[in-house]
Amino acid sequence: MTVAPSTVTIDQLTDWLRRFQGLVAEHQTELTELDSVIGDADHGANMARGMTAVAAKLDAAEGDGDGPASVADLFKAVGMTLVTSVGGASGPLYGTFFLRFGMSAGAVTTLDAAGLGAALRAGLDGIVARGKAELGDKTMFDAMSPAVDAWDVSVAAGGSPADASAAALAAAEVGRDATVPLVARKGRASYLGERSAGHLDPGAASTTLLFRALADALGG
Amino acid sequence: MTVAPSTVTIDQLTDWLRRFQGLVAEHQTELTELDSVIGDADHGANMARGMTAVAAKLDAAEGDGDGPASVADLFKAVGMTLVTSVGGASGPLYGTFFLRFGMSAGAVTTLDAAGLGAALRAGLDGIVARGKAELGDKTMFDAMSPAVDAWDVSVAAGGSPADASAAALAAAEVGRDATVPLVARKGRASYLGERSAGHLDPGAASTTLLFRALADALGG
Amino acid sequence: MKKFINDASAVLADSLKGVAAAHPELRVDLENRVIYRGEATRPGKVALISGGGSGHEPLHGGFVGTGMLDAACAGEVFTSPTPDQMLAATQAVDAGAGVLHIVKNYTGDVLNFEMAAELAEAEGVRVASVVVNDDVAVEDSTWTAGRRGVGTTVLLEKIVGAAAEEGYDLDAVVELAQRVNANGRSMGVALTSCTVPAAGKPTFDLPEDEMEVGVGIHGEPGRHRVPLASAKEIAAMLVDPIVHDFDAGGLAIVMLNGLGGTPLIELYLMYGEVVPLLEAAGVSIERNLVGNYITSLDMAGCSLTVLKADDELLRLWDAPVVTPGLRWGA
Amino acid sequence: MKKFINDASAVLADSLKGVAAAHPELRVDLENRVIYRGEATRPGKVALISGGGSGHEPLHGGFVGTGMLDAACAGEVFTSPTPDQMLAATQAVDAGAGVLHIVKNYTGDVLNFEMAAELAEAEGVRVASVVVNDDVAVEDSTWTAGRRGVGTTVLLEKIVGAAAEEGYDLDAVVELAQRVNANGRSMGVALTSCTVPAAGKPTFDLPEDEMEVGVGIHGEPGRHRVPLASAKEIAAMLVDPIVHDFDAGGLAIVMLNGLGGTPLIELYLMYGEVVPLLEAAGVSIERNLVGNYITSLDMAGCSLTVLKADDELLRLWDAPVVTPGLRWGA
Ligand SMILES: Nc1ncnc2c1ncn2[C@@H]1O[C@H](COP(=O)(O)OP(=O)(O)O)[C@@H](O)[C@H]1O
Ligand SMILES: Nc1ncnc2c1ncn2[C@@H]1O[C@H](COP(=O)(O)OP(=O)(O)O)[C@@H](O)[C@H]1O
Ligand SMILES: [Mg+2]
Ligand SMILES: [Mg+2]
Ligand SMILES: [Mg+2]
Ligand SMILES: [Mg+2]
Repeated sequence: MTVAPSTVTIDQLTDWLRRFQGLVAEHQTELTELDSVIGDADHGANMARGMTAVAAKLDAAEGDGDGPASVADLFKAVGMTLVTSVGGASGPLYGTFFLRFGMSAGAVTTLDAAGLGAALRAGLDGIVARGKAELGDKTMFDAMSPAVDAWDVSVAAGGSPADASAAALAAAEVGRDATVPLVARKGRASYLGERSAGHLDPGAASTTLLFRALADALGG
Repeated sequence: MTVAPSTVTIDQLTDWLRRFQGLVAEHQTELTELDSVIGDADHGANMARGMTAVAAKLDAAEGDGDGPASVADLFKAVGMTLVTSVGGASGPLYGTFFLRFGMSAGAVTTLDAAGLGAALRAGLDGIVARGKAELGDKTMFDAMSPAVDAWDVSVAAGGSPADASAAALAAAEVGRDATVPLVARKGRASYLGERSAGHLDPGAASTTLLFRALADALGG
Repeated sequence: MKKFINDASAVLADSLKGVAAAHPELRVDLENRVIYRGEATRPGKVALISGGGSGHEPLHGGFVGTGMLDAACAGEVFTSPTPDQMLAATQAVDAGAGVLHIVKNYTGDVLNFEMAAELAEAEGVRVASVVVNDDVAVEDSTWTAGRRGVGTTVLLEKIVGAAAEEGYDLDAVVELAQRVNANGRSMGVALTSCTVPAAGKPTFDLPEDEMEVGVGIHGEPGRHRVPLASAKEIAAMLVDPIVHDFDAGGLAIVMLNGLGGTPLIELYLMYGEVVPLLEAAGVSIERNLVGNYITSLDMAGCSLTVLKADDELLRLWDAPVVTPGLRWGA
Repeated sequence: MKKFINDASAVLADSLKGVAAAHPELRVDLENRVIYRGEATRPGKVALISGGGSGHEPLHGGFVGTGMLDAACAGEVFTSPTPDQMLAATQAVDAGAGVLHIVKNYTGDVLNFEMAAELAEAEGVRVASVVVNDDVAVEDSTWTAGRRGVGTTVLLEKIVGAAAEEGYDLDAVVELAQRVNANGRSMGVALTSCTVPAAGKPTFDLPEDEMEVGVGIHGEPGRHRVPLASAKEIAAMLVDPIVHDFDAGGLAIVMLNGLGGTPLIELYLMYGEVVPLLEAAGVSIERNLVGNYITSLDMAGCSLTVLKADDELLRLWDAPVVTPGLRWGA
């Protein structure tokens, strides 16, 4: 039995982002279809546009030969790219998530499990600061909040980043699926009132892809 | 064997108009469908609107107790009603037909077979004067011209109005069906060029109903 | 059929009620179905009348007002109005200088306006007519009903309306109208059929991957059915037949017109595609219109009109116009 | 999907090229996707910016010009523009008197404009915002994202634009904008879904005999799906929720707006149906608009907006406006 590494490198975090881009591209149609039912049919296009721009930025940086100096730099660039290329609700929300993630992580090139957890929590708090979502509002928060909680619980129990990412993904999936019966109170779906019930929230679906990408990158 | 009457009364001519109205109402959808294919999908509505207005005029006159004083009066009223209620190509064309029909018939209350034939021919000439159609242009003329010719031939051979009307109807049907392969040279169908071939002309169809109504009214 | 209507046979009457309510500055004769300017024709001004089947809004009623039409006669949907309507309008707007009938070249419109002109002349009104026939989609026009009158009608009503307002006499107005017609060409394409209310279903069926090229404004099928193409390819289908039909080079007024069911975002996109093609053909676009001006009910589609212009036409184009459908300078 | 497009992901960029070609009097920054007036903001004039997802044309770009907006930021179809676009526009139009952001109440628009305002303030520009939320179809708005911003946006841009042109300072402009928003109510219905280009198919399926009541402008389903009704019945579905939501009596500006795929003949017909219902509710319609002003791509449908007015609002309404989408008085 090999011991799982206890730190996460900046390369793994870059891999996370690339995997997230790949999953978003793969699931673009599905995300848009979810948004067709209770929104405005653009969540897949929005996320794909944003993550394509992020990937282009990563490519360009790699092409230049000099990768990001620090986790803070990396995620500041990612956050700003999302903010300036996505628009809609998801642009500022995911953008803020990554901006705050980077600020929390700081000028480092590796993070331990607790540090990564703190960065995730900072990102989550950023989403709440912008969007004021609470649990049960039927938003991406409903997947992200339990995922970050699960990360923390796993780390507190001595879990590696790989363990924590697996736990976070499982929690995100549960949170995502729990959005189905809810009547939306935030975002466009709230305009539908009762008619929003019975459908999965598109943002919760893309957030779950974010945690699947993380688990894939960290071997969780 | 009863001898067919040799004159046509103003009541029979009124009956012709009422029967035409009935046939147009019955075939309204069909006429519009023919016009959908090579025209603008209104021939049924146009003819129905016009003949409903004519019938209303006849009702009003009967309600007043005094029917038309003469064939000329009757058909002048019919022609003007069509001209002022139909519009489109068919309004002035059928309107002129009936106006000229009445002018040819004159201030009489009965017509013999030859007189009715002359009135039909005057109506036909009126359509040509307005619309300049020639045989094979794929218009109502292609049904009406052979019908009026057949009337004359039948009368020349000693036929009664009933005989002549039967001959006219048969000729109208042949002329109508002969419009199918033609490439239209008049009316909206001409805009379609070659694509107008293979379809029956809606005006030729309504003209055939006019001669069916006449045959029905005269027992032909 | 999904439409905001009460009764397929009352569409025109009901819609005119709305026009009357929306435009207190106009006078709508609901009985005769004629839309007039609010004020009487200025004595000595040539009066302009147009009209035709309904379903092409804002044409023609939306172009009644200062600097454009004096009256518009509304027929049933896609059906020419009748001579009695036209006669009433002609007599009402005549201010002694004569009346121009602006007629789109369709058998019904021509025949009904002809009858109206005869009746009006008999009543002592001087009437002249111009028949607009600008649709290059109609190819073999010599032995047929000829070319349809489409987009150029809008530009003609604007330009000739300004001339009448300026004081051109009837002969000059007619000469100008003929010149505008002679210098205008249009071409249209449809992505879907329209639905005539009285018919209750689409006039033709068009598969998801096909389009009609060379359509008019009455939901009639076009000259050719082709596979659905990109905006860039469609732009060529619009521009080519026009620039092959006449020498389009020089100053021009260009209209990219929507047929009713196509939103503005697509019309602008199409306009962006036709401009370089026109420029390559030597057209110098001096003025333009992009929007729904002569429509075909709810048809998704567009048409392109190129009007060769000169200083006189441009001056008249720029003159003030105050109508529901076109307005500037006042 | 049947649209005049080249590539679903290039719709906005391609359409803006057409806007630039069609409107030489405007300046279109294709890079930042901002539409500006041709001339710089008059020193001392409060500048007005709006923006939002595309697909609502002529809103907002079509309302840039004298007497209305100074700039409009275009987002992707149905997607709010981004803070950097808004920041660029804000800095470009500021003439020292501050900038008003006119924001429709959607989470995306609000969040992006908030970020832009923070950035602009940091750059020393005085920014104020008004969030339009006039859609009475959103019933339980207290614990949710609130009501959507729809038709009142058009009327607000016109009225507040005139005030800025007249010299109102930023505080007065904000107060007026809030008053207009507080006095406006809208309600919409759809007969068909729209098709978002990137999605490639209709956002929702609606059977031939059903309609959606209470839709916004993003192709979202409405609050209720009901059997297709007559224009008269639909008029009641539009008027009732508005007049039950606030005391609509008194002077008003009324807009009967098309959602993109509905032709003018039907919009006038609907207007004719809503007028008597509004009058019965004590509304005195002083001004009106009938046409496509705030659309939802190719959706067949319409919305009704009632804005309670007073002498000041009517005076500002009547003031000259010169934009592609609204023009009078000049
Ligand atoms: N206030 C909010 N807080 C958190 N997430 C939100 C909020 N509002 C919306 N969302 C999320 O954003 C998603 C929609 O994103 P997207 O479709 O890209 O933007 P838009 O709604 O502007 O079209 C929703 O499914 C929801 O998860
Ligand atoms: N010049 C013409 N001469 C004779 N008949 C004509 C002519 N033009 C058209 N028609 C007839 O009119 C019919 C169409 O009538 P209708 O649909 O009512 O009018 P519109 O073509 O104006 O819509 C055609 O089918 C044709 O038979
Ligand atoms: Mg969305
Ligand atoms: Mg027809
Ligand atoms: Mg017709
Ligand atoms: Mg969106």
